Amino acid sequence: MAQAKSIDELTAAHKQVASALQSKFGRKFVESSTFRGELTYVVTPEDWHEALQYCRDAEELQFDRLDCLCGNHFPERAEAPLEVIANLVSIPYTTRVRVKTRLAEGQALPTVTDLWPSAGFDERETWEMYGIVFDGHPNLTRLLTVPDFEGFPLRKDFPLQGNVGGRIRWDFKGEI
Amino acid sequence: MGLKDAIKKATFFEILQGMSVTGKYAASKKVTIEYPKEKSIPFPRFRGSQALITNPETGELNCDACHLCETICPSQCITIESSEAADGTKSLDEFTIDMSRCIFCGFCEEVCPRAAIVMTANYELCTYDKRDFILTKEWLIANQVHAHKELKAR
Amino acid sequence: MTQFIFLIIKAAIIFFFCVGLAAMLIWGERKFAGWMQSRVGPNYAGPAGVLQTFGDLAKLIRKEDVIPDTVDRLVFRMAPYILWVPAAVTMALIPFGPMDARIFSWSTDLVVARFDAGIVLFLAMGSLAVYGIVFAGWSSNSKWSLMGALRSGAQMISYELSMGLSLVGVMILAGSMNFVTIVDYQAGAFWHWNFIPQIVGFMIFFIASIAELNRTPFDLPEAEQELVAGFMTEYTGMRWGIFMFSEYVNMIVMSAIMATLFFGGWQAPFESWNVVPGFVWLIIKMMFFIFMYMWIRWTVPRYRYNQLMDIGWKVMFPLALANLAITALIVTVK
Amino acid sequence: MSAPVEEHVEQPVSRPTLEELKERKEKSRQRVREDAEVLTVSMGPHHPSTHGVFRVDLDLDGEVIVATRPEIGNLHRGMEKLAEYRTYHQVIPLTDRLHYVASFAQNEGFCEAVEKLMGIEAPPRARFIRSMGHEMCRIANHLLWLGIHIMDFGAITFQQICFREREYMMDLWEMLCGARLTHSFCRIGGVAKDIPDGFEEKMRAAIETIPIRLREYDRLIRNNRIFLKRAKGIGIFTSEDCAAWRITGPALRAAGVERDLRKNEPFAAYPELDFEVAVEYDADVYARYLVRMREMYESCKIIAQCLDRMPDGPVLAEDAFHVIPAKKDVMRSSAAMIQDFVHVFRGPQVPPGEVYKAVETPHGELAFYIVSDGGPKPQRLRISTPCYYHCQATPALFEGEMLADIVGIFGSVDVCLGSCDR
Repeated sequence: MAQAKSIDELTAAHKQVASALQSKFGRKFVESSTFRGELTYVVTPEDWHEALQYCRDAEELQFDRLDCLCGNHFPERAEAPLEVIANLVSIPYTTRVRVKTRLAEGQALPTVTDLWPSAGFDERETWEMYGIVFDGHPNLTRLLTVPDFEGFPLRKDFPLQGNVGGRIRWDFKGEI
Repeated sequence: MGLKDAIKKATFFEILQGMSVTGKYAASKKVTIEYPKEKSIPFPRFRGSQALITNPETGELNCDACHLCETICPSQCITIESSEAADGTKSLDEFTIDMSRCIFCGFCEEVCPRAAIVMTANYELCTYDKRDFILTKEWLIANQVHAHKELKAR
Repeated sequence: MTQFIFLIIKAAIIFFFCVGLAAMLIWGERKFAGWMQSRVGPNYAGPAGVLQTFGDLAKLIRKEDVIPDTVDRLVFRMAPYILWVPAAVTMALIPFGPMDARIFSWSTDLVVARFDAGIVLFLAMGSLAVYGIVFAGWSSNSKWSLMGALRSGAQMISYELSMGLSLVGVMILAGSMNFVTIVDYQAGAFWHWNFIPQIVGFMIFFIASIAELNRTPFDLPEAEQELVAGFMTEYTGMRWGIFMFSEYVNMIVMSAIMATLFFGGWQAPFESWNVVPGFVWLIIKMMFFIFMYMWIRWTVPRYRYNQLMDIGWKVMFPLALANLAITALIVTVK
Repeated sequence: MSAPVEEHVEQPVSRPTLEELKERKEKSRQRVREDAEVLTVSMGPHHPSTHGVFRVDLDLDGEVIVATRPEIGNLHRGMEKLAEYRTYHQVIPLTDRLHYVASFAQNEGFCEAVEKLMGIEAPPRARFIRSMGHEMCRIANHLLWLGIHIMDFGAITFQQICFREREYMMDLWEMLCGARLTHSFCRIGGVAKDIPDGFEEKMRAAIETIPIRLREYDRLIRNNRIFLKRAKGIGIFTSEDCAAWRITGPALRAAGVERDLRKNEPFAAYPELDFEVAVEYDADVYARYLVRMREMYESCKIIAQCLDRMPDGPVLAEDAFHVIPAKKDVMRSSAAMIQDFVHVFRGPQVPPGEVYKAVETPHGELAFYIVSDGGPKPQRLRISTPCYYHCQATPALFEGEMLADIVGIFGSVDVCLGSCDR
């Protein structure tokens, strides 16, 4: 099991990231963990935009690219079943960090499209798949499914098979 | 731009160079094969349609109806019906593969502990009727003539 | 009266020659393209696939002729014919043998129309052909088709000009606009042909003719990759077939004009080779240019719209003018 | 004229600064007139140059693009939802269907991510086979890309002859794993099969032929004045834009950023291989073309190294808890057979946790975000594909360019809609 220990270890660059983030946000982090050499921080929805902006702009972090923004659904967590996860990449330092926030049903989250334009599709997809509303998003509409799809397909209570949502109305005449 | 470049430009040098390449290909040997007349021979690992293998000596199916292939199949195209004799030995009643669902990943062959189901070299699977895509046990047993040589030896 | 009968016969021969050759060229181009792409090309219909065009023809005629609801029906139906009739008319100007040739006991000119303003008629007919494309694009009532038509119009205007100017050099040398006179001027061996003094004019004419024919690298009105076949997007069945066909008729005409004006027409490269009939030499020269058109088409990419305009106005037009001025100067000094 | 192998003369590399590039970009984009009469056309989903079923609404002023609205999802198959109902092993064929031109690269990305989650490592021979397969995918993908890209500019023959060379790789894949496109060759903890007999000779013949053919392509297109005119100075996308829109892969390297996950976050056998990262500095379509051409030469070298340095040994890790044993072991030993049954009916034992693993696929950085709750199936699998973001960047890429150029620009970032829509 010696091998398993070493793969959880942080690299030097990531240690620096961890200390920088801890010193700035230390108390505001709801939770922080490392697993397989990856840093994960959980922030409150109120701190979401601020934390990501700091990650992008801070001189010693420079997470200049949003690699992936996605949602997740934990039905067993009653008070905050939804989660939004942002994976950031720093091209100059080649480091990665993961920032999460937990949301209650129906709780809105500020958009980060003003920081990274690439968050546009990601947030649209997160909205369509989980029903998480992003405040200030320029065009929060269905992206991958048909425009009149009903339900949020990636939630755990949405069945894999069957005819619940996504029926196709042939008389549909939306704006094209 | 030097004189050399100017001459090259005026004489369409690089376009003529390109035309020499296409012209060379026009004169060289063609690489295509005319499919219905001649057929490509698949390599020995080719994953074509499945076959059920029988024991050449006894003529019995290798299959034990263990349902491994049915379980691993990512597109759930295999259906197995088995029955149990009085002494507990299982036998295969019906073995169906829905070819319109099969994605030829080869997992069924890979997990099979008896080499009972194999992927063959048979790649000509077009039909005019959707119902022909449901491959029955008999079809699959007959299909073992297409099985790769090295598998037949095993 | 005999002359009239001869005229009818000659016209019929020229017409069917054009149609037949175009049919062969469709097969030829596909075969040649196949070879260049390391494949065999059409080879099922007939020996080596020569009957491929006729197979296509049978298929196209049997196909349903779809006319979309919103098109301008009259113009939509007219457009394919407008495209290829002018081209066929131009073919009448091409001399394919000596004048006053003796056939048994009669004597006739081996040209359909011995027309004094031949080059002008050719240019006029060339400009008419673009109406076919513009009509097709406009009447289709589709944005992509319309863009193809617009491009075609703009392209025609900018290339017709340098094309006409490049021919003026030939006119000055021969002192005539009659195709027959121009061919006679080039009599003798191949060093008397016009392409030697008029090499610049020939290059300009060749490039402009590619643009006139809408072939790669100037096939902007069609541009499969951008406009999805442009002006003929909405056409189906035989109407589409006529567009395809007229492209090849146009190609035959252009190559015939080029052979006549710059390469001595029906004359053999050496005088002693004149035992071979004139039309054979003409066909050989035409086939060479058609072959070049095909070869270029299957080798090079396509220009962009504004680059095409740049080349037309900033390179070809001044060059054609300069060529004209120099030719005029030399002829005057002589 | 028999195979004149001539080294093309390397032009002196100019390295424009970011400011210069921005200025060039500003200059190359045409400004839209105030009183522009806008014509809206719908390009796609069945437009031949959208490389799949991408749809984009274009507002045109004449031939200049005023605004674009990309629409994706015509090929959406709900892969992330499907993955939540499958064991980790069964997800592998799904990843084939992402970018079906380079399936093995996706297989490998997923398996690397799962291995990272499980904390296991593939044996060295398997890692070399993975690197080799990855480069085979890169060659196949870039050849396809090259043909289609030049065809976008109008030269049709090129596509056919690129397909001819791609056939080498297709044949080799068929020999190696039995499929030509959807390989499903990678396994958690290794690869499915060892290299067959006769493979190495064929492979060496292929990687000797392909560079010769690439030089022939150079003669055919590289200096062609029309191609240069069409490709140089259009679609300029600086490194800043690339970061903002998450443009990765060759398009990022063409903007002068030396970021290649094969070097930066090595996976498979890349730490043990010597290769150069192809970087260009002009950030235009031509620079992307050059990057991909150079990558193909590099790939041939990497494959040769892999064949030379490949160690002996097993191709699947021997790990009873995580790895489905190889077929021949199952036939031979009862322990392996039990392991086989357990894995098929129950699935592997995975620790709870979450990992994010990115690999450098031929078209960009592909990342898998896997959340595990300790069960045999992923709780959440997010596939962060490069094409998804490349499609998203179309407004920034297209605006101010001309209609004829956007097919070339869209092709130059290499988009596959299977990967985009998932």
